[in-house]
Amino acid sequence: MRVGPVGFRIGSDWHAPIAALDALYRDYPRPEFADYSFRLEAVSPWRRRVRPSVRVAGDYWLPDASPLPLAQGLLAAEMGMNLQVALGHRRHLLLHAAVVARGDRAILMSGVSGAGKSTLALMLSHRGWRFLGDEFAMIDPDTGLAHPFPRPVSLKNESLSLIPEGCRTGPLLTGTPKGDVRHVAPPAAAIAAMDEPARPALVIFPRFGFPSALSGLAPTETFMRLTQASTNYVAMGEAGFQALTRLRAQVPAVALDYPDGEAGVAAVEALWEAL
Amino acid sequence: MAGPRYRAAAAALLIVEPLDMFTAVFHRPSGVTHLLNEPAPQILEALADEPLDRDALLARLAQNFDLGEADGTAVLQARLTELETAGLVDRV
Amino acid sequence: MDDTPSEPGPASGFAPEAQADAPASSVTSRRMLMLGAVGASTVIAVRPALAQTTASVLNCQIPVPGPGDAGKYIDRNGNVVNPGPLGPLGALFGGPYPPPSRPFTGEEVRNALYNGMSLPGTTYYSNDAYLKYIKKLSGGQSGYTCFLSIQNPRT
Amino acid sequence: MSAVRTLVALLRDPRRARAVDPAHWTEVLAVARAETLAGTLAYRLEGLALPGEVVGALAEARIDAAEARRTALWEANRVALALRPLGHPVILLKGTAFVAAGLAAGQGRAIGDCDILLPRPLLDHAEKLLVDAGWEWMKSDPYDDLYYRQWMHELPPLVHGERGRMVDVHHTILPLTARPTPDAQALIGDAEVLDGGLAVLCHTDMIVHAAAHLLADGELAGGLRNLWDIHALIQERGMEGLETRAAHHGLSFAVDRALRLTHALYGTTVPARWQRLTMIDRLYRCRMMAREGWARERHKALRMMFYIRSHLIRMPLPMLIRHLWIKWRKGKAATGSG
Repeated sequence: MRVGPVGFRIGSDWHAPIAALDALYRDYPRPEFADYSFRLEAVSPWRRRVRPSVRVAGDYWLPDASPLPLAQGLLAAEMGMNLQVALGHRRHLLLHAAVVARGDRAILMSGVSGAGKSTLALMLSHRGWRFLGDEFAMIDPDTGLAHPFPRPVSLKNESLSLIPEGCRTGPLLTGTPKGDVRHVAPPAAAIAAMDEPARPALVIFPRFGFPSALSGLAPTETFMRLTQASTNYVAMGEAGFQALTRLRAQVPAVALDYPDGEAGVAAVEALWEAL
Repeated sequence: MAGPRYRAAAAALLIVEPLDMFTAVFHRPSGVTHLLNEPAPQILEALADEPLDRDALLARLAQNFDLGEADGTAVLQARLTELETAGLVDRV
Repeated sequence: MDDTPSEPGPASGFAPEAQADAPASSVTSRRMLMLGAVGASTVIAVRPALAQTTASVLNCQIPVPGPGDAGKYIDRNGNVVNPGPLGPLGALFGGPYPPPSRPFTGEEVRNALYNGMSLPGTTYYSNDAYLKYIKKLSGGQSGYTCFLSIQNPRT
Repeated sequence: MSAVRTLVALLRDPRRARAVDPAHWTEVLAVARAETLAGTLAYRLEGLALPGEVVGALAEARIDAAEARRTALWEANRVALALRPLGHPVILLKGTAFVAAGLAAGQGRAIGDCDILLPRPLLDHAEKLLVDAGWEWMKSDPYDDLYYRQWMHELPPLVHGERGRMVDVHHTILPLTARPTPDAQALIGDAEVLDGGLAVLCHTDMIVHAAAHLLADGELAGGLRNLWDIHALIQERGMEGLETRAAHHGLSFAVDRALRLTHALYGTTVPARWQRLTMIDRLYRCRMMAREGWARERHKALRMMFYIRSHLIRMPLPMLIRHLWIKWRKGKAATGSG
């Protein structure tokens, strides 16, 4: 299947994870060519049936990764996709960030897992914003544009109650290493527009669960935060440096603390109005 | 004599992006990005045109900047070692 | 303050194109130049953000000790040692501590290192010993990639 | 046609690329990555009119290869700087040597550790210099350490504390336990000096080393890549004097087999006597091409055979048994605790 500029070929020792993927990714194209291949495999032959346990094996993989139970096969597949892109993708500078856009101008919200970027992006996408992705911002080193990579949003634990009505969701996965997880397919319009890039206009480093606060960032701090948010900055070499310094120099960046989703959405929209 | 003479990596090997009090430098031969703080960028600038030994470098810096009262020899040596380890200066 | 924080300009650096006119302006101002201290560092390499190499880092494992040292114990300083004369009972008497029953996950180690939680199944002392072991991991050792990946400066 | 066959065919003749359909490209790419030949393939196919997605994926492989080259050259530069007090050029081996000497074999090549060759009497000093310059030992196990020092042709691997790159310091090109004993003095004496305190083996020694590496020192994992090195070296600079040199190092059997295989797989230009495969050669070819379209390895029994063989080559049988016994006990202890 293809998401934005990246095609995946996913194989499995079992039928269930593939069926779950097929359902969740119903609206995505199924090209013949895939950039990356990976498989969800049993840790050993007998673990196909007895307490089946899934590991990711493919073009790129981590030796230290620990296996997941088969019931969490969908999560393993999502991780597999992240892994291929994080370790293999070189055509764009990757930033760990959620991206939403109005028209052809985009906001990058960069933060670690738990910073609330997925939730913010999902909420914004139901308020008229175009959803470009909640995992990686893909910055084209030649143009500086952000390319959509709109995978399903993975919501965790307390965010689960925020899933809007009428969304296509994956099964509720309980007891995963990240707690309870459910994947929510992005709006169909976001998938339909996944080949249309947008120009970054604002970079936000959000932090969820703190009293509302907004602060500007010194150039060095923005620069460092962006390098730390990038999974392939070093591997991209000079192109990575150029893309990142351009983004730093041309796009304003702020750190935003917010106590809850509503406040976060309001703050992001206020920042946008003030641009 | 103040030991070996040092020179900065050729300008063509560096991409320099001044940020604020720090300067980001991409070093092409290694592919490493360095964040430089004062006085590293100034040392590189002083060593860009001709190689200098440590004492000559100190004199050059004192021409352009107010270095304060203390004897800077040992500290300057530490800076040069640091820059040499990073590959941003080398000995002639 | 003679620094202009945001806009890169010829005054602040040694950008090649600035060389023609920069020295003149710096001579006139003769600004103060701090050479720093001997032990301090003014050149910092930007490292790969291993924390971000994958969204599944928290799912990686750190075996204590590594597979090459299976059956060995960990002393209070985090070194890999042979079991003490008391065997597993050493855990009650200041070590060495028997290895944990399973590898720790990245998330457990991160919580222990940065959030003040104990590693599962440990006492105050064995927790400390295991963490010391983990902090000493170096390249090539099992779990090192995982350990690196949780070194995230951001909170 | 299986993906691995297509990969070999494309390396041999890039013009066949236009006949490959998109789904098969996916497999070919997966296999090329698994065989660390993606960069090489990408350079071979550069400029051909191919489907846009495939061009993109190949461009990606070239970016990776360019970074690998940069990193390898810089590491060699740092090693040479650290070892400057030795007063002896640092002889680069394998991938780093190919890129440092600007050879076609280095085009797109994946490069791992920095392998270097030094005269044996300098090894202790070299180790000290490297450790002073920030390299650290990574083997903590005393048995492994002793094994390296006593029997292998290298120091225990050293990793640079900051850059995380590994340097392997060799004093010859095969373990001392192996039966052929190449003439290390000749390897070092005839090396070609480059700038910056570096050197590379002379052309024929490079081929001999690549053949030894392919056949005598490994279990043939990554065999296609190692064989490609030989092909590229010969296509670029011929094989004059190779036979004599191989005989001098006692490695004629390895070089002969490598020549037969590289001709059979990649169509290397070799004289007629190397243009026919023996029965055993065919097993080798089968082992090298044992990968399916998901890049998983096939032919378990055959692979196991080559694994055992690889150890037999490296050390005499009694020693091998001792070695495997110690390794097995350690492995068992590890699974027992896990």
